[in-house]
Amino acid sequence: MSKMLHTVNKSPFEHSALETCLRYARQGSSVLLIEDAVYAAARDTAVAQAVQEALKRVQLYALAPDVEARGMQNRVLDGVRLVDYEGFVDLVVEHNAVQAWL
Amino acid sequence: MTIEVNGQTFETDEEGYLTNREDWSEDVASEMARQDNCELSDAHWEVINFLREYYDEYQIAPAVRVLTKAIGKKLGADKGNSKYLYELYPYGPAKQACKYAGLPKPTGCV
Amino acid sequence: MKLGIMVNEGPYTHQASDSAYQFAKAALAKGHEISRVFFYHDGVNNGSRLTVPPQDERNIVKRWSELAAEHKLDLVVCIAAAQRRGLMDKSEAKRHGKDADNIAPGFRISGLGQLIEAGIEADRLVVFGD
Amino acid sequence: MEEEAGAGGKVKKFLYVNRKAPYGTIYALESLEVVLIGAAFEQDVSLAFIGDGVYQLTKGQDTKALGVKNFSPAFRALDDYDVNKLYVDEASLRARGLSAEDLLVPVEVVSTERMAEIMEGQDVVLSF
Repeated sequence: MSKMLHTVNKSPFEHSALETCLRYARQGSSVLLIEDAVYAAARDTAVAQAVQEALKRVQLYALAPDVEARGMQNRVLDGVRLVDYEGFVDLVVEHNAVQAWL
Repeated sequence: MTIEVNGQTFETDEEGYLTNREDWSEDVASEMARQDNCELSDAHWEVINFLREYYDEYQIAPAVRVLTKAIGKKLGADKGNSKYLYELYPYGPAKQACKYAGLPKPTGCV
Repeated sequence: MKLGIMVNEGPYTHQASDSAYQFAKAALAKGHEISRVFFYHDGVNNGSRLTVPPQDERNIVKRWSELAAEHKLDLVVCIAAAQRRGLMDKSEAKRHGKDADNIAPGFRISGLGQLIEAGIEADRLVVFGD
Repeated sequence: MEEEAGAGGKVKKFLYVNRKAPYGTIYALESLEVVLIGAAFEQDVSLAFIGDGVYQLTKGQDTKALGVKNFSPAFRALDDYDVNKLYVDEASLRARGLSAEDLLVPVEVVSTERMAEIMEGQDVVLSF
């Protein structure tokens, strides 16, 4: 079983939540972007490089319903996996604990 | 609701807790106890004074477990048990003693 | 698996409550058990039955009540947070001498201990908030 | 303050993550309320202070002019509640021009790596 599932729900352009989360997320853990945090999954942004850097250590997911609601579905970075709510549930089950970076 | 003490009227909530902590005096505590058919002994006062000091220091009323331990430490091991506190305050040391001490009503969060 | 959910934001202002609801629905659809949903901070407002959204909007409160009825969910509103924000059930209203209560069907008001208990009993606790 | 304690036998590792400053929002206060009530359950409790959460612990808070309650003294009562694992992120302190001497209570100042390790070992993470 893998380790911690981190959830982030804030836009990286307004809050440091994702940056802080990535500082603490250990090798092999997972980060799920939900709500406004899905903007961090887009290509060609000011944070895209940091996100791609993070992908080397942690698996990043973005919640598809939130991505689609925000019209970002054609802009998602390679390597970020999309999940629906059932996929969210699976991630919770597959990890030992969940930490929300509110 | 209100409580009348020495000709002065103070506001309380529906369960008799003082609305304004500043209204507290020893006479207010005694009157609250009298209404509960309880006469405050030195032993009662020890607990009330302890609670008031604790609140002044930490801005919270201690949980019963914490109160018991702290009373034992301060007033002697024979008083640091819940049996002793419940004998003094049969309605529960948290609820009853806090009321007499003029502290906020415990929210009963467990 | 037994899942516990914590909701820290009220309905309509923040997406937290929507996310929590969709998550709960998906978990139930997958056969998991939701052992408790605990509402804290402004999240307690999810339990106000006086909420009246326009007809063309989701009814967040009603949606929780219906999910609770269908799956026997335990929806717990924190008493301390609820008292601060004016959410009451009948007995609380009576205790505080208020002339109305406003808790929605399927919700109950209880202590913070219920959150800790949910953390102990559930296999995972998932927090939704600001 | 509650009348009874509940203990179910199971002991889990609970981490409270505090990342918000006091007074601007209610999260810090209501987080502390959970910690105080939760202490009755005799779980393995740790508190983490990261980012603006470190401001919750600073000395000299005076709320008189705001007309709101200063709840910072309650952190000094945590030891009475057997809550004594307080971890403060070193980088967060430094970024805010603070050090352990500026804090109300004795804490363990930890590196990011150590904090990440502490987080990884938890069963339940409550964030506010």
